[in-house]
This record gives sequence, structure tokens and C-alpha cells, in this order.
Amino acid sequence: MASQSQRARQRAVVRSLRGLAEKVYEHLEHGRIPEMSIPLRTKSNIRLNARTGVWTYGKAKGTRSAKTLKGAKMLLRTLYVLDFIRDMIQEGKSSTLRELYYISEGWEYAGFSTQDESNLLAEDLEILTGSLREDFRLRPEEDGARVMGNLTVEELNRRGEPKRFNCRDDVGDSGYGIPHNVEAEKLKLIDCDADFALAIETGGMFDRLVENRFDEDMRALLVHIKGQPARATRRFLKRLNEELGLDVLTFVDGDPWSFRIFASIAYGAIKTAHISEYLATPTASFLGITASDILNYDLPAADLTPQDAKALRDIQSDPRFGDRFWRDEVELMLEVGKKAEQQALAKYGLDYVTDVYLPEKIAQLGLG
Amino acid sequence: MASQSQRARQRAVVRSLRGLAEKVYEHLEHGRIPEMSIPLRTKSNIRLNARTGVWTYGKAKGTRSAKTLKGAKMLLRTLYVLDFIRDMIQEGKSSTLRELYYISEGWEYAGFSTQDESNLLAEDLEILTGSLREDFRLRPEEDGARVMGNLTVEELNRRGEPKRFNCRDDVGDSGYGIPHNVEAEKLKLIDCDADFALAIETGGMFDRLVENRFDEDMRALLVHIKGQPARATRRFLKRLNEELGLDVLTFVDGDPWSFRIFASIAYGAIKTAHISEYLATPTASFLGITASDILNYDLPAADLTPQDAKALRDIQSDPRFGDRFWRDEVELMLEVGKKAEQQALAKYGLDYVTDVYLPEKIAQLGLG
Amino acid sequence: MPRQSFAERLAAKQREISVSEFFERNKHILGFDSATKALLTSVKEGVDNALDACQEYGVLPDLLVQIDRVDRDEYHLVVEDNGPGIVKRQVPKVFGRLLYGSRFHTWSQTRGQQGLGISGAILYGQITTGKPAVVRSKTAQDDVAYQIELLIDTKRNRPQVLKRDFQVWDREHGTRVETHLRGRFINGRQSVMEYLRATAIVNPYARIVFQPPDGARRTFDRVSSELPRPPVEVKPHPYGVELGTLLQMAKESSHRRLTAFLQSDFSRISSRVAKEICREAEVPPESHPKNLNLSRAKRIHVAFRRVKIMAPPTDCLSPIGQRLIRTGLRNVVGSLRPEFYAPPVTRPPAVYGGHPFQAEVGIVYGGELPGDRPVEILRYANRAPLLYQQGACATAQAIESVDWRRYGLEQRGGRGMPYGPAIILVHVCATRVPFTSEAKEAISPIPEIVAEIVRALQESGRRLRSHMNKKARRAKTSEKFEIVRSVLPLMAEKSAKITGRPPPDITRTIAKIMNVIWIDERVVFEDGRHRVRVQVYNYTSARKRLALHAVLPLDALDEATVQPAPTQLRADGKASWKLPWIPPTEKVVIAFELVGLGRRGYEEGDLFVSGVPTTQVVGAEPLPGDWDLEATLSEGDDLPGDPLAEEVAESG
Amino acid sequence: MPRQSFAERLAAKQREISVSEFFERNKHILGFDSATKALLTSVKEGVDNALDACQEYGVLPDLLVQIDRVDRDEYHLVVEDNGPGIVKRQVPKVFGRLLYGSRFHTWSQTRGQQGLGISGAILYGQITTGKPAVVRSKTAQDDVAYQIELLIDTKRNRPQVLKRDFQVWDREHGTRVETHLRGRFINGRQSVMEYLRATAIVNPYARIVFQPPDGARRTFDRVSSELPRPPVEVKPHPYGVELGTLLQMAKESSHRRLTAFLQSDFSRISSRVAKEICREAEVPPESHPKNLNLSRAKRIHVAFRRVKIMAPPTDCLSPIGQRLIRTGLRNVVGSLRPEFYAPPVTRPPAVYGGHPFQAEVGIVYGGELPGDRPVEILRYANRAPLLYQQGACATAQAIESVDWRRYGLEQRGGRGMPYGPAIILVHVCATRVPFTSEAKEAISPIPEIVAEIVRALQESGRRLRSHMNKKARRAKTSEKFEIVRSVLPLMAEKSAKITGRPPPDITRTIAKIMNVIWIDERVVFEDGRHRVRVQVYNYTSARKRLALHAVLPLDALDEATVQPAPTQLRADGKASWKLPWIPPTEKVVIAFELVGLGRRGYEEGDLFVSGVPTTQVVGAEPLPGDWDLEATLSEGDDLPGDPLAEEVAESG
Repeated sequence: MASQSQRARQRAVVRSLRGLAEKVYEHLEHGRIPEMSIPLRTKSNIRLNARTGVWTYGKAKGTRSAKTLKGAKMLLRTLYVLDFIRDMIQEGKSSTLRELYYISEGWEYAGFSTQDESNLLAEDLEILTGSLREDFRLRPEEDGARVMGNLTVEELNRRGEPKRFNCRDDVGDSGYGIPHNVEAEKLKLIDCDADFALAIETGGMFDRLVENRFDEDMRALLVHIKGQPARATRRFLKRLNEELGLDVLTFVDGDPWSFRIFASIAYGAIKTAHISEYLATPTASFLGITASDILNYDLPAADLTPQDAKALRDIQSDPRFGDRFWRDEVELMLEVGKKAEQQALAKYGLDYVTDVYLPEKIAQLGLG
Repeated sequence: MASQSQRARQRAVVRSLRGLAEKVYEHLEHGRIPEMSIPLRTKSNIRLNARTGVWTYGKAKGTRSAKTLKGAKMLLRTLYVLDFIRDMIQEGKSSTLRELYYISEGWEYAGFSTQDESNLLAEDLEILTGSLREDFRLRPEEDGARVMGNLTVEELNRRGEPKRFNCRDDVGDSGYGIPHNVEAEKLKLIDCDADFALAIETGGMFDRLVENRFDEDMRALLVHIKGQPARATRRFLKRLNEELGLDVLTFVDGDPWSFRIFASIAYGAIKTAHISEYLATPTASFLGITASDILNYDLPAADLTPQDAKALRDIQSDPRFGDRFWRDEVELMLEVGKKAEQQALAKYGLDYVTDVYLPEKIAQLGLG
Repeated sequence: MPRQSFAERLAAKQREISVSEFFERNKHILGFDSATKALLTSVKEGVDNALDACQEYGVLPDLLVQIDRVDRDEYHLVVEDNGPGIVKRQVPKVFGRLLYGSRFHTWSQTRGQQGLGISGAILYGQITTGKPAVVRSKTAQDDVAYQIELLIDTKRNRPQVLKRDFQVWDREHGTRVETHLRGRFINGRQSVMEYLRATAIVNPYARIVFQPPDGARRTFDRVSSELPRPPVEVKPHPYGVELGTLLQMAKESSHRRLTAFLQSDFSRISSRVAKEICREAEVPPESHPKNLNLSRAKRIHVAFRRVKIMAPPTDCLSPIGQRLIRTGLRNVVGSLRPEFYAPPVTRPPAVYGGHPFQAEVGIVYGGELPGDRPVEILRYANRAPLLYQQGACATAQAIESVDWRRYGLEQRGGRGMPYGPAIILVHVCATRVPFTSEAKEAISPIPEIVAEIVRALQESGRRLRSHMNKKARRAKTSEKFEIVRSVLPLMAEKSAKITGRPPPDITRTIAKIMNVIWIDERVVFEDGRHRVRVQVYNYTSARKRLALHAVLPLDALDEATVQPAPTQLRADGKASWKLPWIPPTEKVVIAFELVGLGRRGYEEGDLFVSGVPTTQVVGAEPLPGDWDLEATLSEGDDLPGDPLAEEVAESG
Repeated sequence: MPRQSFAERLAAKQREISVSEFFERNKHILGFDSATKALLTSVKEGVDNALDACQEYGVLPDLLVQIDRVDRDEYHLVVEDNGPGIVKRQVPKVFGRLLYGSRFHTWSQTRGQQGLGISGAILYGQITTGKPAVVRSKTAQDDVAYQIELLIDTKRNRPQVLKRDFQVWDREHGTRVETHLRGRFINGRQSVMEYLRATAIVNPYARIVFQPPDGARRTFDRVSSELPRPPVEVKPHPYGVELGTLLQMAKESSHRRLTAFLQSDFSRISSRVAKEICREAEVPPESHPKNLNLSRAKRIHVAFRRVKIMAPPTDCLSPIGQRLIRTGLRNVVGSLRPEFYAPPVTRPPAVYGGHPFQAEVGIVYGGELPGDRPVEILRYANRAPLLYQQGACATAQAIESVDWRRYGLEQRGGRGMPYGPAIILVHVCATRVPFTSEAKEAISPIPEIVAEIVRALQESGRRLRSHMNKKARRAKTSEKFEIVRSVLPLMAEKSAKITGRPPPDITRTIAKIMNVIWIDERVVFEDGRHRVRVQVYNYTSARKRLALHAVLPLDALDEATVQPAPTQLRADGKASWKLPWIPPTEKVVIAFELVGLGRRGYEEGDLFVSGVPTTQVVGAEPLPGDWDLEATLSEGDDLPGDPLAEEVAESG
């Protein structure tokens, strides 16, 4: 079932996992205290990679050492997880992160005490081996995106059979649901007749655009990213952009949390900066809702909560938001003290968003 | 596009909406204080309907009167919403509840101050007119279910074209996403070759069963209900049960919140008891995780929080959970003081749930 | 046996202790326990004495307080007054002996009481610097002032005069005391400045000039020329007199008959009451007081409580009074724009241990007062501020024992210091204030006094609550107002649109919902004018006729702007309008303008109505009986038994 | 001119106030401000006096306190002691005059000081009931007791004896005072019972029998027969004597030379120091003290601080002591099993105003003490408990001014009452305790005293913190222990499995992580036996040899169980084991069993090591110098300069 390239990739992963175990073994054998060092995953340790245009980790590293109990346990668990992943690859299985956590129950002393620990470890392994979590056969809980528009894909289904779908004609109104793994070996992008992809935060807005047939009228590929997008979703957007040359426009709520959603799509998330090159779409544009929109369109808006204001101030010190556009927008939002949701556009009627707002905003971006 | 019966139904809805407005008009005309009375939507006011086997509202009523500012505003908004729905039906549009909330911004004085108010009003209108929210062209935000298994459906898509899908062969690994409206005029159940439907709470477990091809091996129709199921999902399960004669088994986490999920599927939710006959599947069984499972399978379990314990005690006074099975299970859970997740079964390996647990439990229920 | 002599040896040591020695060793008891406090206490004793003297003499006080720094921790303090002065021969004794003075043996409300304060301050100065005090005094008939330097001989508690002198002094009469003392001058909390400011608040008839050690002279100006009447002496009131004290008094009485003794040596015992007491106690009225034995005394003591005796006379007490408390609080609260000044409460006099006393309370609430901390307390005893030992004070204990949750303040478990945006002022005046120590920092929590303060607090609390209730009621009425003004018209319009019928008539529905006459006063301040509009809405189901009354500030009233002209406008500003019939849901407007008042000079007027049942009126009070209404504006224009009104009342 | 006579009229009123009158009017100052407190105060004054008398006399106190209820609010109180008694002629004066006594003019640590307490109680009884006090006294050489009934003539502050009598009394010597008084008897907080219990805690050499009005007689038994030494009289210490007081003393001195005056009238001034003071002050040493003028006195006053003067003698003070504080606290805390008793701190004597004083502090922490409220405070002054006015007390103010966050307690902003599971005991003893009032309820916050209490609190706090640090360090070491015992072996196994190689040797890694010798004592109590296992792990990279020492409770030791046998076991229980060489990562175990101790009789032993650098040891202390080690167990068995050990030290 597995293709040639897939098998080669699996061998590489197994090799790199074994390399980690060997390092620990060597440390012990030479009477040293086992340790691993990993880039610091903080806001202050991300740098813009000029070549790729995405944000990745800088040089600051933290060390996980067996000197402390916490570090020692983490190293031990790393070994157990390595062993488990090896087994999965050999048996051709995959597991959710949550399952991994429960599986570790059987490891007794080496078991995780919270799921956060196992999630974190999965990300650490990506960094240490340079592989993707998908290669480890670990997948998250979150749902992937729903897609509506004239895109044809070929999915290699669980039985190993290639299935071809047009995401407009071969699906119901809820669209095509992408699988957890959207790498080329699982999902091929066959053909597309659209001018751009529109990443939409809320289901209500996605359904509105579907109902109003915005995809047909504006030659758009609608992608419901379901709040903070899953990795598969971000990877999918990246592939749309890279392989099909679609511009990615982001249409989210007008608040700091949605700004972060955009950042994770365009710049790469801080937590996953080690794989920003796989996930981030540096050319993605922020379409709205902007702070200026709140004023220009006189949208129903709620007051910023103290948490909102704090999040905005955090953004001001986030290097990813360093450009003029974001500095102005964040400052304006703090000044106005308001935030607004996508669906606030319904104030002017159900068709306003498709008839007026989106065309205007897309035109401003030089598209459409 | 709209069918004959659909048109008749729309006329009936418009008539009943007009009836409500007429009542207010009459009150004013006769110098009385306008009011409407509505069944109390509380735990103490639901009764088992012996004929249908579902729980519906009893006789206790509350009155919404123009004597108080809150009541008066609610009545006024009711009139505005009536008018808005009439317009939507005439124009063949639909809207999300959130959009309704923002649309009301344009009503100035009659606008809603929170979305809770508009949601509540939509449910009130269902009760007052005996119609479904779907008839009002109002839909919720939530995603509908994902389905995997040998079921063939025909969806009338947004263009009004009937589209036929097999939920195993014509979909990707993420399954078939049901639309918001699953009434017969939108979605026809054509054919099914399965022994039962399994309603699954978490995406991780759904994906596990898909990966392990449980639908094929056990002739099951897998339905991912996504936590507390949306109305469309409950209606869909009801139709699977009623029209196709499938048994509905519920497989959720072992905690009070998941018990409530089951109750909303089997008995009808308290908030929507007025339409329990449309939504509830009285013959649905609770497969697990039970409190006994935690003990019998020695599952990794977390301590009950004070909120959990309170929720369990609430369940003890909930008439829907009055039978012996639930009394024992809830008591046991309180006694053990533990709760467990579906995926805790992974403690015994990734295939344990499909190889051991589910077959055993299904056999206990006299199926499979 | 060595032990045999032990008791004898002990006996040899047992001897008397002079009161000066006692306080020399225990100077902290007089309030001299730290350098900071010592300076404040010295100022306080001087100022208390000075204010007492002026008030007794009946002159408006004109005080000077001057503090110079002479050394690292040595200060020179001058307190000067324009009181009566002291005759030459008494000067040494008054200032050079402890427990010597004019006020101990009389029962009257004064700040100083024990003859301890100022001589204590002189003693402290002498102990800490070795320097004598300088006292200058001049009575009205003296041409020059008499001045002495004196020390206190503590072993004998006698003055020791080092120097006598005569000095030309520009004051007509008065006293000036100079001491050197070890101290520390601070600003801020519990400072001399704070003390003087607090003093000025409740003694607005005094002018106090304060010269701090460095920094500019500060004058607290006189803002009232109304001197409280001089304190009046009284006899002990029978309530609370201890049994032993009664026996003692009887023994020392100059009277020969029991009734005469009771009548003359106590206050509020008339000859009738004296006889009643004797009858109740079964003691012969003509018996000689000297021969009163314990069991008879006990019966009389019990009879005091059984026989009805008048409350103590009020003229011996001089409370601050409601007006001044309010003014004082306004000063303190400054710019925090509180939402509400609860009308201050002054309790009628009560008695503890034979001493009449009164408790007073004022509460300020809301506005910009900080709400997340314990309420602030301002404490006064006999018009003197108390800055230290709040926790030990009867005032604090009374406040802590009240369940403030009932009155709208936050309080854990209904006991302890309440939290919230409030300031509570408490004043206790008495012919003798029972301080917890001679430093006069806190009022002793005598149960009778605590109980009276509690009552005053509760009364004030009820006013606070009633304010909050009114706020709530007004909010409720204004809700109804919104229903009939905004919601119902829209409801009529929309239901007409949906049903496709003409708009319905909503008048009767409106009457059913409101069923009141609503009086709404709006004040706008602009261009130095208060524009006042009083709108009278008839939201009942019948037409109404009524008269509206208000007291207008005539000085400020621009008569040309009064619309419509009042039916009657009297010289004291009382104005009345007899309004025309108002049909249901209609209104009548009265407008006028005021000129020359500050922005906060007019916030809302007192409005009264007559001619309709006042239960039907919101926004105005019923006309009080003393308004002196003229015949033209009689009651009863409203038809009683209006059938429609009755129907409304039933279903409303 | 009516004003002309005003000053004269005033003069006519000015007169002396008797001290009895003063306190009659101000009885609340003596602690008689409520019925409940009046009863407690009367008991307290009686008990204080009784304990003082016995202690001065040198007998173990044997007290009776009896309270009967005679009427609704009248009680009869008896306090009886076995002190020296009082000679007949003095009895009336001692009990019938205020400010009369033996202790005021001497400087020594006694509970009573002012000659006010017991006569104040008698005065209060007389005022409230009219009944005389009955005083009985018998000295060692009397056959019968002398008994009088007496009242106090307050106008003159003189006793008035109503009856004299002789009585047969079975006590050999002692005093008995009976009073009637208005009061109220309560239980619980601030009750007589609580007061007596608190008294018993710090006066364990006293036997106190208490008969409450209703209910069973309660006896606080004597638990120690060690009487504190009688208080010693001292002269004032020069520190803190006020300038004025110095002048006064010089004037009254019987000496003719300044040096003689300084040497005899002050404590701690030797003839050498006296001369040095004169030189420093540039005052002729032979000048006559009577002629000391202000400027010279000032220079001497300054010189007191410049010349080195010894701290005041300690023998005039009798602190409770560390052992008794700990015992007292154990009693109070009862069954709450606190985690830690901080070793109590007794500060060296300091001086305020010439009076020597000492501050003592004990802290109990953790266990089941409630942690969500302010810490509890136990206050004592001269061994007498203080129950009222905590907020006004120097002890509370000192506690509030310490930043307890540093010592592991919760405290908002580092000021105010700390929160947490702790009890703080504070005792101040002094030749004169400066109470805030004559009621002796709170210690005045004199800066010097507050500062000393603060120091004692900080010292105690540091011990508390050090306990917490130790706890943290132990936790850290036990973490490392877990790493090497559990994690590393699994890590070796798993990494070997993955890489498909044989398990690696982890010894050197273990040594690198731990690099200590870990001594772990485990105590199990079962079948009435404590089974003790001491495990000595060598977690360094070299083999080690060391000696372990412990003090075994020989009475309870089951010698047969000691494994291995100690190298040495001495008669005082000191045991030493010379252990064999322990290779890296191996251990040696020592075990023994104790019989007949209660469950809590043995919690952990004091373990000591020798033979290895103690910085490498966790779980035992270095052997103290006074252990008296025998030659066989000398140091130096460990090779210095072990190359491997050094390498480890570098990278560790």
C-alpha cells in the first residue's frame, strides 16, 4: 500500500529516532549526564527567515538534562515514545495524541502525568528529528478544514484506493472535509479553477458564503478553518498557495485572537516555528475584520476586555507583527477599544458581506 | 425549486406567525396589557410522553408580559423577528442565529442586547407556533455530524440539484458531513447496509474506528456527533432509527456531561423538549463509558471535580435519568469518585477498543 | 528566722506615690510614647485647652500654634489663645500641678476634663529637655501680661516657679504656653496638620493660625461666627450612678432630708419624683441622708429605674449638629462627588454612669469614594478629633457590631469593619467622655455608649438604605416610563404592519401599566444658569387635576422665566401652581431658570403635590401640613370613586 | 464689666483632684469598663499580686481563686495566696489607698508596679456594690490572721477601716482578699478560665485552684518546682534616661561628687566609666551634682551614648526561657500536630527609658494549624497574659511591621497581620512594662521595645525559613535519589533495547548526579516498637569510609536489635559506628529498635557523621566539638585529593 517514497521516508524517520536513543546510550556509557538541547520555544526566540519568508526558531536553546527529576523523566519518556512510534510505523498504524497519552499509562513509571506533557514531547521530537508529527503517525484531535469550490483532489483513502472529488460538484452543502494527513502521498491536488482561496474563521460565515454562492460568483475557493486552524488545515492552505498558486486571503473576526489565527497561517505559530516552512504561507493577506473596518463600516462592536487589551499589547511586542500595517491596526484597536465579529456585517442584511464588503476589500488588496 | 409540500408548510408557518402578531394587536386594541404564555423550560417541567417515549414539557407556564420592561422588549422583538422571518421565507433565504442577532442591530430600539436573547426567542417561537426552527430559516452555528459507513443518501444541494453519496465509498477519510437541514425535503435516506448506528463523542475515537475499519468489520454506521450534538445530528440519528430501523448506540466519555449528551439523544434535551418528538430517539442505548466500565476495564481515570459531582447530583434529580440503570451508574460514579474518557481504552493498545471493548459491550446489549 | 522580718522589710518599702511621679514614669499613658505622637499630643492638649477657654468665656477663638525646630529632635511649641486668661495666683498651680483644674468637679461638656493634659505636656517637655515651660496670661482688666517660667516638682506634685515677669502683649486677654520638647514633626497621616484640619471642620467658628517648623504659615479661617453656647454644668443624672457612689453622695450631702438630697444633688429629680422614689424604695423621705444604709441605698438605686425620670437636659451638651456634620463631610470628601450624604443623625441625650452624652453619626456614600477597602472613619469626642487607637475605640467597635449588609455595604459574615465606598463620621459628646487612657485617643467601649452609637449608626444606615430603595423604586418607575413611551408605540406599529391593520389605540394599555402621575424634574446647567423643567405626566386612565408646589431660591430666580406663572408665590419662596386638567397620557410642563448659583448650587428641588392621592404620584412628596395652604388650592378636585380608576387599581 | 470677674470666677473653681476620685470617675482606665471585663480585671489584679508576693518571698505559689454569684450581676470574689503576708499597720494603706505600694520606687520585674491594681479592684467593688472589701493577712510569725473590712475614702485617698478582727487560719502565712463587685461571668474567649490557663502555661511552678460560680473546681497543677529567682532590684540604666530626669536625679542625689552620683545612682557605671563620662562631657568630675546646670547635663546625656557602657544586668529580669516557651506552646497547640516548633528566641536585655527589658518569641508552624486566617498571637508581659487590646499592643505592631513573606508566611504587601498556619508567642519582661493604660491590657509601642520584639521575631522567622529551606533541600535531594534509583536504570534499559546493545553501566552517571553520601532514617512504629533503619548510601564516584554517630535513648533501646553492634556505646547513650568502605552506589544499613515509647515518643534521631567532608553529606550533621570523640574514630580516613572526586566536584 505504501509508496516507494513513503517507505524511504519512514526509514529515515526510524533512523533519526534511533539516533536520539543512541545519544542517550552514549551519554550513559561514557558516564555523562544524559541531556538533549532544544530551541527555546518563546516569542523572543523566533526570527524571520529571509529566504523562506517565514518565522523560525533562533539560536537560543534550552537543555533537558537528567540532572533534575523533571528533565530525567522527560528523557525517559522520550525513549518510550521513540519505541512506541517505531512499533506503529512497523505495524502501519497511527494514533491520536490523546491515545498516546493513555497508552503511556501502560508504561508505569514512564507514563505522562498530563496530556500537555505528551503533546509537548511530540513537538519536541519534530524539532529533534527534523521530521513531521505526521511522520510519527501522531495526529491531533481537531477537525480539519471544510472546503467548497471548484477544486479537484485525489485522496488515497484508508483502503489505499485513490478517490477523486470535486469540492463543489461531488460534495454536499457541508463541503469536502480534508483528512488529517494532507501530505502529497495522501492527498493530491489535481485541478483547480479559482482565483484565490478565502480562509474563513467561523462556520456561520462559511455557510453564508456557500448559501450566497460566493465561490461561484467570485471564483473563490472557500476554506472553513474552524477557529485556530489545525496543522492539516495550515498545511493544506500552504499547498494551495505553493502548488496551485492561489492567493490566500484570511477573513476572520476583528479581535486579537483572530489576529493570531492569521499569524499562524501567514508567519507560522510560535509553538510550531520549527516547521513553519511546512505550514506557513508567507504571502497570505489579512482581509478583515480590521480595526479600520469597525470604524469604516460602523460595525456593531463589543468593548475590549482586559484580556483582549493585554493580548493586543502582547502582539505589539511580537516580532511577527512588526510591520506598519499591524502596528497601525493594533494601535487603532486599542485606541477605539472595540472588537467586532465577522457576522456583525449582517447588520446591513444577509447579502451585504457578499455584495459589498468582500468585493470592496478584495479590490483593495488588488485582486478580484 | 420548492416542492408542493414545502410550499404548503411555508404557508402554514407564515399563518401561525401572523397569528402571534394578531394576538398582540388584539390585546392593545382592547386596552389590555399584551402578554404571551410559554411552557416553563425547566427540569421540573418535563414529563415522559408514554405514547412517543420521549420527554416533553408539562403544563407549567410562564408569562411574558409588557408589564415589565424586559417582557415588553421581548414582545416587541418577537414582532420584529416575525416580520424578519416572513421576509426570509418570501425571499427564499436563511440565516444563522448569530446573523439574526446582528441583523437586529438595524432594528434600533428593538435590537437584542445579547445573542442569548435571540437564541431563546427562536426557541420560544418554535414552541408558540409548533413549527421547527428550520421552518423559520434559522440555523445554528454548530457543525453537523460526520458519517462513515455503508449508507447512501441523496442531498438536494444549494443549487437545488439532488446529489447521491455513499457514505463509505464516495467520501474521503473524514466521512460525509451532513447539512444543517436534514429534513426529508433536503436529505433523503436512500439505502443502508448496516446493523446499527454508533454515535461517537470524540473525533479521535471516530478516526480510530475509521482507521480500524470498524464500520466494515462490524457492519456499523459511524456517526461523529462532535460533543453535545447539534439539532441536525440528533434529527439525523432519529431518522436513521425511524426510517431505516437502525439501532442507535451511544459511545461517549464516562462523565456526567457525556451522560447528558446521551440524554439529549435518547430522551430529548430540556431546552428543546417542545420538539423532542422530532429529535429524540427513545430506543437509543448507552453503550459506554459507564462507571462500571471504569472498574471492569481498570481504565485510567481522573478524580471527579466538585462541578462533576454537582452535575451528577443534578442528574439524580433529573426525571429523565429515573430508571434503575442510571440510578446505579450515577451512584457508582459518585462512590468511586472517578471519570474516564473514551480514549482511555488506548491504555491497552490502539486496537483494544475495536477488538475487545466494543464487541463485548455490543454483545452485552444483545446486538452484534 | 530570716522570714520573720520579710513582711517587715516589705512594710518599710511601702509608701505613697505622687501623681506626678506616676505620670513621669508612665508618660506614654498621657500619649507621649513616641516622638511623633508626643508632639501631636502636646499640640492637642494646648488646642483643647484654648478652645475650651474661649468657649467658656464666650469669645470666638483666635488661636496661634507655632512649632520651631531647635535641635535634631527638640522642638519649641507655642499655643496661644484669646481666652479669659488666668488670675496671677492660679497660674503656677494650673500649669504646674497634675490633677489640678477647674473642670473635674463640674459636670459639663469640655474637651479637657482631668486637669492632666496641659500640665502633662509641660511635664513631658521638662523631662525630655530639662527646660522650663513659659506661661503668659492676661485677663481683660490687666494692662500687661503676667509671665512665668516654671518646672514641676514631681516628688510633691507642686509647681516650682523659676522666674516671674510682666510683659507687654497686644492681645486684650488670653493665654500663651511655650514648651520645649523632644519630638518629631511629620506630614500626612496622624500629623499635626491633619489634627488641626479635622479640628477646624467641627469648630468652624474658630480661627487657627498654624506655623509649621519649615514651610508656609497656614490659616484655617473662621467660616461661621456662631459660637456654640457655653457648656452648662449639670448634676449627675440618676441613671447609671453606681450604688457605691450613691452611698458616698448621701454621706457627703449638705442636706438633711433624703428628698432634699435627691432633688438637689441629682438632675431631673423633682420634689414629686423624689417622693415617688422614696415610696417605691420604702425609705422614709424625711430620713437623714447621712444615715442611709446599704440595703436602703440599694432599694433607692433600684427605684431609680422603676420610677419615670426625665431624660437628662440637653442644654448641657453641644452636639456638632446635622448641618455642620454635613458641611464638615463635604469639606473632607472634597472632590470625590459622593452619590449621597445620608442626613446626619444626632441621638437624644442618654446617660452612662450619671453622665449625659449624645452620639452623632454622618455617612457619605458612593460617587468616586474608593469601594474596595474598609470604610473610612472620622472620630470625634467633644468636638476634638481622635487620630490614634481606632481599633480600641467605642466608635469602631460599634461600627463593627452593626450588620451593614442590611444597609447596602459589604461585610463578611455581618460583623467587622464594613467595606465599600463610604465615610462614617462619629461624634460623642458628654459631660465626661470616658477615654481608654489619659492620652484621650479612644473612647472606652462602655456598653451604654456603644449602644447609642449603634443606634445612631442604624438610623443613619436606614437612611442610606432608604436612599438605595428610592433609587431602586425610581429605576422601576422609569422602566415603566420606558415601556409606555418607547415600547408600546413600536409594538402597536409593528403589529399593525404584520396584520395589515390600522395602528391600535394604546391609551388604555398605558394607563393600566403605569397608573401614576409621574413628575420628572430635569436640571441643565449652562451659561451660568440652571434651566429647570418639571414635567407632570398623567399616566392614569382618567383625566387629573392637581397642584404642584416648590420652594424656589428667590435670590437666584429669574422671575421672567417662570412658565407658567405660579398661582401663588410667597415671600419665603414657596410657589404653587394650580395645573389644568390633564387628560390620560398627556403632560403639563413648568419651567424656570436660576442665575448665579454655582454648578452644584442646585441639584434638585423639593417638589410637593396636593389635590390627588399621593399614592398615585411618583417624583414628588405630599404637601406637608405646615405649608399653610391657601383656600384656593384645596384638595378633592379628583373625583373619588372614579369607576375606571377603580378598575385599574384592581388589575394593576 | 462682667468679664472682669470671669477669670476670678474660674479661679474659684480650680482645685486639686484626689487620685482616688480621679480613678473613681475613670474606672474604665483601670480595666473596669464592662461587667465581663471588670470581673476578669479583678481576678487578674489579685492573681498578679499573689504571684508577685510568693515569688518575692521565695515560696512556690499556692493560690485559690473563688467566684460566687450573689445576685443577678453581683459576684463575690476571693483571691488567696501563701505569700509573706502584710504587717498589721500596713494592711489598710496597701489596700485602701491608690498609688501606694512597695514596688513603684524600686526597679525590678514584677507583675504589679503602680500600687494601683488591687486597690483599684477594691475601689470598683465599693463603687458598684457599696460593700467593703475584706482583707485577711498572716505573716509567718503570727498565730492568727488579722482581718479588716475596709472602704476607700476617695476624697482624701485614705483607707476607712470599718472593722478589725483576728481569725484562725490554716495557712501558715499569706493574704486573702474578698470583694463584692458588679460583673458578668463568661466562658470562652477573654474569660477568667482562659486567663488562668494562660497564666499556668508560663508559671508552671504555681498551683492554682479555681472555683467558678457554678461548675466543678478546676486545679492547675504545679508541673515544675523550679521557682524563678526572686526579682532583683536595679538602678536605672543610663541609656534612655531622659535629660530632665537626669537633672532631677542629680538634684535629689545624696552624693556630693558627680562621679559618685553617676556611679551609685545608675547601674553599669563603674568609677572608670564615670570618669570617662565626665571627661567626654567636659564636666569636672568633682563638681557637686546639685549644681549641675542644663548645658552640662545635656553634655553628660550625650556622653552616655558616646562612652561604652555595659548592657544592663540580666539578673534583674526573669524571662520565660526557651524550654518553657516550647512546653507552653506544646500545651496550647494541643493535638494539632504542628510541623515545626521554631526554637524560641530570648533576646539579650535592652533598655528603654533606663529600664532593662527583654523580648522573647516562639513560633509554631504548620501541621493542622488553620492556614486561611491571620496567625494567632499569644501575648505576655512579665509572665502575665494579655487578653485585650491586641491591636494597640507593641507586640501586634511589631508583628505587623515585619515582612513575613521572607519567612514563608503570607502577607499582603509585606505589612500587616500575616496569614498562615502559625502561632506566635511574644513575651516582654521589664523592670517596668509600659502599658498603654493602667488596665495593663497592652504594651505601649515604645520604639525601643517594638524594635527588640521585631529583632526577636526576625530571628525566629529566620529559623522558620531555615526549616523551610531544609525541607526544600531535602526534597531536592530526594528528587535526585529518585533519578538515580528509578529513572536512570529504566533509561539504560530502554536505550539499550532501542539501539539493540547491552545495557550500559550507569555508575559514573549516578555519582555525577548525586555526589553525596545520603543518610536516610526511616522509623516505623508497630507493636509498641519503633523500628529504626538508617541507610547510608554512597552516591559519590569514589569508595567512602565514615563513622556515624547518634544519641540513643538507652531506657528504651532493645540492645539485642542493634545491627551492626556499635563500635562504641557510652553510658550517656552516645553511640558510634565505624562503617566499612562503601563502594560507589552501594549502601550500608544500621538498624535498632526502641520499646516502650509512645507513638510520638520518637520521630527522628539526631545523626552525626565524621570521617568525610560534611559538605558531601545529606541527612546528618557534622559531629559537634563537644562530643568527645575517642581516638579510634579520628578524621582523615577519606583520602584527600582523590582525583576522581575532584573531577566530579568540577562538573557537579
